[in-house]
Amino acid sequence: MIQLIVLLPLLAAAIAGLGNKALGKLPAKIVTTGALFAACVMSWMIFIPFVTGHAEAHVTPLFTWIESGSFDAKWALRVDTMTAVMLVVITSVSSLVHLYSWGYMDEEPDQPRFFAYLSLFTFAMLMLVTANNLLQMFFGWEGVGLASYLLIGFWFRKPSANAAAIKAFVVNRVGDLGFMMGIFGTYLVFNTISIPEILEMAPSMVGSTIGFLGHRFDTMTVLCLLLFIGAMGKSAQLGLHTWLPDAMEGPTPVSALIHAATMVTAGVFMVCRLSPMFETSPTALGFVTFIGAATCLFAATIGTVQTDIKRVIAYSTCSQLGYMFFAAGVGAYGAAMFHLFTHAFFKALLFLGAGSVIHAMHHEQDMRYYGGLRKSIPVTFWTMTLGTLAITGVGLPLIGVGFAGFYSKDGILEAAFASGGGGVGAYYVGVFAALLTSFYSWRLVFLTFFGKPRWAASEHIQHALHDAHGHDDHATHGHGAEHDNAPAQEDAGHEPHGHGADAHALPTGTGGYHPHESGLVMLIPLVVLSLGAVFAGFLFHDQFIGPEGGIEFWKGAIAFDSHLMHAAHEVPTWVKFGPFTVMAIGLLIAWLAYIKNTDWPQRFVSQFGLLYQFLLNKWYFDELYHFLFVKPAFAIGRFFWKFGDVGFIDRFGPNGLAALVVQGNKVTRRIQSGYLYTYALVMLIGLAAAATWAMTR
Amino acid sequence: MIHVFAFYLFAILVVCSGALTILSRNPVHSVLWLILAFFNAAGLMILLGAEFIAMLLVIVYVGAVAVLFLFVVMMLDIDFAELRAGFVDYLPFGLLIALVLLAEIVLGIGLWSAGPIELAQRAAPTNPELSNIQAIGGLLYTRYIFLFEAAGIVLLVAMIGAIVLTHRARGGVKGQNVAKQNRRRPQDAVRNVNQPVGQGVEL
Amino acid sequence: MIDHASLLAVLPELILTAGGLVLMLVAAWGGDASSRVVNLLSVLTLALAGMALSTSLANGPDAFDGLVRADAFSAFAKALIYGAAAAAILLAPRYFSTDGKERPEYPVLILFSSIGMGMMVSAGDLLTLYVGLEMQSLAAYVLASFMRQDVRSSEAGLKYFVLGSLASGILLYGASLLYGFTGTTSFDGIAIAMDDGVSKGELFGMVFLLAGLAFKMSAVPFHMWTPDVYEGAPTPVTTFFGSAPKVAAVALAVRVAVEALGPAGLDWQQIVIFVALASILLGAVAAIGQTNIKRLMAYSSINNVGFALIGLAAGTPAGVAATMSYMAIYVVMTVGAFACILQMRDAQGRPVESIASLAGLSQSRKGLAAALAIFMFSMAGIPPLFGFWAKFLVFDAAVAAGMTALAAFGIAASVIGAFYYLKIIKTMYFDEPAAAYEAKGGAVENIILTACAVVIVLGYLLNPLLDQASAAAAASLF
Amino acid sequence: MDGFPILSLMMAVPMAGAIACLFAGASTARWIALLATLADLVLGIILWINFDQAGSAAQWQFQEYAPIFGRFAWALGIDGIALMLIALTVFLMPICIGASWVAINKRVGEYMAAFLFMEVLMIGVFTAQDLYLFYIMFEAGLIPMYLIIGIWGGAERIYASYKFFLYTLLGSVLMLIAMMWMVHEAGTTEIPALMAYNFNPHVQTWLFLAFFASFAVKMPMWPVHTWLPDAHVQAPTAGSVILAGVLLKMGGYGFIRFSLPMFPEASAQLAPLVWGLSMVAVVYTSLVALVQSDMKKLIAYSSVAHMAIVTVGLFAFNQSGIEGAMMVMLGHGLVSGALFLCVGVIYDRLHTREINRYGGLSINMPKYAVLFMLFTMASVGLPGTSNFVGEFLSLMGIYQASSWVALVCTTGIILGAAYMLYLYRRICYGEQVNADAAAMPDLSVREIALLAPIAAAVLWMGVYPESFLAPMRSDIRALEARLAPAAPAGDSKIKIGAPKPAGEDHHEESAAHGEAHS
Amino acid sequence: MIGLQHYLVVSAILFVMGVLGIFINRKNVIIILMAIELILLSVNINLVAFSAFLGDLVGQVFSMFVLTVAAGEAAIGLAILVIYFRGRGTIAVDDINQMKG
Repeated sequence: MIQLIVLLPLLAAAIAGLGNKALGKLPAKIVTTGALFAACVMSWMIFIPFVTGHAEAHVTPLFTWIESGSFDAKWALRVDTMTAVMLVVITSVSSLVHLYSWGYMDEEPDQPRFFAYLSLFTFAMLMLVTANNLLQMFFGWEGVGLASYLLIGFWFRKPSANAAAIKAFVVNRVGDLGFMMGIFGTYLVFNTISIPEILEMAPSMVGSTIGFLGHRFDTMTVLCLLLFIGAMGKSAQLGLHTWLPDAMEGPTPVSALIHAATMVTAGVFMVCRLSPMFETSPTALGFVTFIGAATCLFAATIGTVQTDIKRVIAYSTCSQLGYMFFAAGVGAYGAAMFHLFTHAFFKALLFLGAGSVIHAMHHEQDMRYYGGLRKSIPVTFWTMTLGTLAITGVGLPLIGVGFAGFYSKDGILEAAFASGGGGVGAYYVGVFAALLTSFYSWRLVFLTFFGKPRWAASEHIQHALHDAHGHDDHATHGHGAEHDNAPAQEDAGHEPHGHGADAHALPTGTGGYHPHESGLVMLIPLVVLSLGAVFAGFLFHDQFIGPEGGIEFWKGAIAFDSHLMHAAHEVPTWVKFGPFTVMAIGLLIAWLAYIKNTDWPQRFVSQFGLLYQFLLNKWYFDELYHFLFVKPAFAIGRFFWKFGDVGFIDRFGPNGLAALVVQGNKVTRRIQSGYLYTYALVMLIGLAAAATWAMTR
Repeated sequence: MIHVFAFYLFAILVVCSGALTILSRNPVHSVLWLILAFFNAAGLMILLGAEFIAMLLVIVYVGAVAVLFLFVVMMLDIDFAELRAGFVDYLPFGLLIALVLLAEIVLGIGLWSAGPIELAQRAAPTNPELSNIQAIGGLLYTRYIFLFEAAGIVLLVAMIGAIVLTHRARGGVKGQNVAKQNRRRPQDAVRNVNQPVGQGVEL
Repeated sequence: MIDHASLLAVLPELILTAGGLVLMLVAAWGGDASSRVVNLLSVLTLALAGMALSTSLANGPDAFDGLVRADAFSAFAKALIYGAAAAAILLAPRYFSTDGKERPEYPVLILFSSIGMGMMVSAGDLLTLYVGLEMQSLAAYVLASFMRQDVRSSEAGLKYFVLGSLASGILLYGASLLYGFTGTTSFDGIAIAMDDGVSKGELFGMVFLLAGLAFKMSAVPFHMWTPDVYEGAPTPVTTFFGSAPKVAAVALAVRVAVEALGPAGLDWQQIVIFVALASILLGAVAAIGQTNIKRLMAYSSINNVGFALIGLAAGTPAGVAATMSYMAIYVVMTVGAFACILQMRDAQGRPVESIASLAGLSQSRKGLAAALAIFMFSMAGIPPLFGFWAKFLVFDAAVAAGMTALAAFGIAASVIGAFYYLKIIKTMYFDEPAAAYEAKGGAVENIILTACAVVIVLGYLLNPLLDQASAAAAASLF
Repeated sequence: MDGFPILSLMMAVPMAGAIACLFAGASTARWIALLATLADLVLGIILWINFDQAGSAAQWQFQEYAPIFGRFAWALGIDGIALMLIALTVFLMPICIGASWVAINKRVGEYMAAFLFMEVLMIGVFTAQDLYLFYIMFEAGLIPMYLIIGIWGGAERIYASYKFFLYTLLGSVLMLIAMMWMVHEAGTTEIPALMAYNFNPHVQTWLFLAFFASFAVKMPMWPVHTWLPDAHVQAPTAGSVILAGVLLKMGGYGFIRFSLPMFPEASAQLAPLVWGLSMVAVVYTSLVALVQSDMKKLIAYSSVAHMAIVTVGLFAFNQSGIEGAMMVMLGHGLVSGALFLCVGVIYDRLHTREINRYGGLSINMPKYAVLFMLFTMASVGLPGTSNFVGEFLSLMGIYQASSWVALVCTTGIILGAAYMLYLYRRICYGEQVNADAAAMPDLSVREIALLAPIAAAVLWMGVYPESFLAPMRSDIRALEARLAPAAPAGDSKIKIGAPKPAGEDHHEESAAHGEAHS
Repeated sequence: MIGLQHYLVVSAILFVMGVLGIFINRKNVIIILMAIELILLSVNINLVAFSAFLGDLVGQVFSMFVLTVAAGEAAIGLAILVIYFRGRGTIAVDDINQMKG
């Protein structure tokens, strides 16, 4: 069954991709979506026994991949609780996204390609999560990277989409560098890359040291950190996060599937998968905690000021991934996985909801041109509200009933607090980030669905009105024109009124445009996902993070720390109330700023201009990287080429030698003057030289 | 004593005339200086007891080669006035090298001594019984017969070469026809005429 | 004193002499009309002489009291010389007939020159060396200025003559010193005298002698005449100069160095190394800017002599064998290349010599271009062509003799040489066609050219034979 | 197959074809060439099938010996390493002929003859068991390639052809001197015997350097790589394919066949030099590739970077490194060949290699875009494609020797992604800014027939590399054994220490913490 | 007493003078030919002197061959000179440079 789950999407992708035009849109859609739903059903069939505790982990070997000396990597499909969890997440979200895309991409001429990519991605992701060795995981890892690249660049006519695609791939490769080095190191240390064997042997390496880059370090720390760099890249953690917001250039379903629910969580998955390994290195765990917490906070701060609806959600994703990482860092792998699980549902929901909004608004993505949409697109509004409730973690702390995010996020925070040490710090950071989360999430909802319509000024809407059939053009041309600049300047481009304020500087009005609710194929996934957002936490929290249920459920697939989970349940009440409180505060502020006193943002901007700009420009990471890496790379490349290859190696090498020979030729030609006496003189010189030589003998 | 005097006389003269040979601007003078040099060299050889070679030198060089030179110099209608320009630019350098070479040769040959090995190597030791010319003749027609013949070929080659290069069938030059000449009879060519005095001849 | 054995030993020379004399008479009476006949007969004479080599070889080496040596070495060299001479004769008619200047003296002179070269390579005495050398040279001077109406030809002859005489003067001076200091003119005697130490005078003699020989081989720094003479001389004569006398001079130098100057091996080795490297380098560098193909071939010959001398520099039997093999292969390549050059004619059939005129030859004369390209690649020493093997042998000998640095330097310099050979190929193959070419070549030229090309392409199959012959030749010297 | 001279036959077939082509008309020559190369492909497949891969099998198979050359012999024979490279050669050759089917329309007979002759020599290089025979084959390749670049090349073809010829010639002549020395020292010209001969370690250094001069140029390694971009840019498409696909591999083959087994001590001693040059090459040439505006030049520079991975793999002195290097060679042979074909496809249509003259080709040439994407990704080293296997193994191998080298060389995967994707973006993505580029038709059947087999091979090699690793395994194991005594110690030595109390403490503490709150 | 060295020195001076004569002069080829004769003369003096002091006749025989050949050489040389003059109308050394490089 697992083979079918993994290979069906590949098959579908191949059929849709290679068939492409010949096959036609509808068959391609049917094949891919059908395959995915089939896989989804089978995934649940695998998952449920794990929930009920009736299934055992097992490995299905396929065939040899790479064998070299003692190095042995086989294609194999591993199914255990971790995998099962991921399987349902991936196939469920993916199949829903496939379905959703029927509607969202309806006007797209190149649909078979899109669906092929989606299915290809799903295949790669499934390979990743079913990997029994690090190399196969890396295969999936890179495979999803490829799919991500292809999907971000799906609208390949848009320069910004291409730039974002390349950026995503290259930044991911930076992480992959670490991952690969990690695999090399792991193989060197353990002489195997089979995950179970590594995990088994890892504790025996505690305390050993290894030479790395000329210094000696703790073996396990080196390995874990190297691997974690890979995770950072894939999961867009601080430093390697810059690709994720740009990845929003891809079609929205892609953002939902890849850049929210599945691929970006691969890093978390990897850390959890290798948790026994990470457990052996406190330093590495500390680092994971720190990065997670830092990302969590950092991304949340940026999310508060973004105006592009997808970017807000993107930063939100980034931030939520931070949560998962610090959960892993403090040892609460179950909580990390749980958050991963719930987050997949509500974040996919939010993205798809956003997509629905964008769809309705003719590809306008700037929230400043939204407003008052709740009446036009009610289903979207309600499902997104549910999603927002889930992400902000609304729930009742004492009774322990709430939306999905409530269970998972609170679980993380409590576990962090319970773990003590750095975890306590992480707890405070997490709580503050939760405040921000609440604020920006509600800000999104308020800006989009409440207030008065402001879309009259939107170019997209203008286009739609003036150009009746121009819808599919918008997908490519209209947007492309605006996004011509490098991502860094993009937001500036979105500020037609110059002073960089928030939404309320814009004139209100519909401009005569009336948004419509999306079709059923788009709404069904929203509804299904909102069910997940509402119930996933409630249903599964005991299995994922329950001290006893967890042991039962995980069966050693992760280093489940029952004690910690116990401790997490026993934290002081104020700790438990913390997240709830800040959620409420965030909601309040958002309500005040965007519903009650709409001039607050304006005032905030003028009050804290610098801070605002700092956040708006995403802490200037892009500029920094551009300055540090991109520009120098081109400059150095040009330098090497012009001054190294051409100016030095060629000039003094082959060309220099050739010039020398030509010079020599000029000399010999001058000596060969044609005059007898010159020739005689040369002979005489030769004779005299020989005689002199003879004298000295 | 007379030997020493004669040596220095010949030596100085041969060197000086040699120098003048190459320094003279007029090639005719050069040839004459060359002839003087040959004569003095022949003198040196007589001092050494090589009479045959000395005579040969005079006969072959003075008699044949030098005269040939003179002949060519005269034959080529050269404007000597035009040739009166100086020496090559790098004369000092050339002179220097030549002097260095000379010094080295002199130093090198100064070390000569007739050792037992050299004498043992001799292929044709001088026989006091025979005169120089006899001894050379004896050698030349026995041991060196092959080379002697070869030298003949060399001269033949020189001859062929000179002819091949310079011979040209001139237009307007009457060639000899031996057969025709032999066939010629007096009656065809000669006519007896009793010519009266005071009248012009009528042919 | 004259025994039959001695006469048999010089049988090839006798045949050539007799042939030369008879043919001279034929030429004298037959006039220019007899050219073709004389040509054929002289080739026949050369062939006869070549066959006589085996007879001469059978009689033991020494003849005429050691003045002449008829050993395997001389036989090897003579075979090459006669072959090259025959080729030079065969290639000539079409060239000379173009301007109606075909003359029977040409083959006769080549025959006499061949006698001289034969004497050179079988010399066992300084006298034989000198007479043979002069016989060859005098004929060569005449041949160089054979096109007497052509100013360039006579200038070539004049330059060749003046410098050649200077060189033989130097050589003679050296010979006289050697004679004086060793008391003998025989090679063996000189070697015996040198056995217990080389005196300054002997060293001087050796230096002067080698300088004179270097001139004949056109090795740097006594090479200055080569380009001018090669360019000025009629092309068949250049073919001859590029092949036979070169073999003779190299073979003579090898014999003198090994037989007479053997005990001074360490001394002349240094000279030879220097001369070899200088020749390789100068030949290569100076050739690059040339526009006249004959001039280029002149530099190429300087370059090649440098390589051949590397074998001599090694000073071992293997080295000598390599040098001789090198010369053998070199002769084939040179004759082939000149056969191609002789076919360089414009549409009216007039000979052309500029490299630029070869442009696009590969399109108008496929076969000719391919053959010339084969010779050029071969001369550059690019495998799989046989020219590579020539270089291989000499460098292998040098390496075997422990002169790795010499070999490395020499072979690196050969890359510079490759440059100008490539230039010709580039002109023929890469450039667009220039002026029209004569549509077809002469039959004889084509045959020679094809034969050479086949040897160069399939030469490796001759390896066992060549190895054996050259090894025997070398063994007879040591 | 006992006694049947299949290797000679594999060389005779294209040789006969070459001679026939010289005298044939254009279209006949094309067919002769195609048939000859296909026949060789069939022979290659037969060879592979009959090759005994078992670990117990003799190392050298299909041996032939004929002492017809006097000092050296016509000695042929292959091991698994050679087999793979021969397979690569015979696989690429029909594709090259196909790629020239239309593009070459002047002097077709000579062109095909040059290619077939090239094939003879390439097979000869990989099968030669005699040192001198190897050298002759190795060097002879210069001639047809010189002509191919010079006659059928681009505008700057003459400079490029000279540079190619003289550069590589200079590199290899020094090797010849070293070979002579070795033969005199060891008294044999047989490669298998020389591979087992132990040269004096002091001399080995010199010998190694002499061989290095040749192979480094051929590879090419930085800083002697500059002939490659020029040669590639100017060569006709098929010339680039064969140059990148097979000729560069001769350098790697040389290292693996000569440098490593014959001079193990010197190899170990000078490995840091190789590493250093390779590290520079990876970073340097990748950055240079990034700023190229000429497609072929870009791919050429990327070849330099990839070949640097080969050298580090080879000089990792362990099995995975060497196997990886071999796999990179095979993979790169396919992928760079395919990329050059891809360039050729659009060059044939628009006659420019300027990247900027293209753009948005995905719109009008979707099939092309798909295949080009595949090869781009393979070049980038995406898992599942041929190059990944090799790169991964090489880098893993070198990591065991030096983590620094591994780190620096692994940056190649980042830079490689950057320049290849940047290239792809400029050619296939974006708007169709050039009308003429936009009007180009998609791949013809012939072009698909050329690219599809490579695509299949690339994927096969990526997913099931075992087919390619298995034949080489025992040979490389033997090589590793030969190298083992000299192999440099890695810098990653693990020291097993007593478990750190601190680590334990942390656990206890957190547990205790938990307890305290429960 | 006059020893061998005296003769050798004279010969050496003549030799060097002959060599000098070849390249010192830029106007007249005939003088160059004469310089060559000087060189041969010096060689003859050398040979004869050695012959005398070694008491060996080979030197004189050698000298005789040198004389013979020198005569032939002179003939050829002058013949070439004559045809050159015919072609160019000059025998100035300075003008003999049609071919160079």
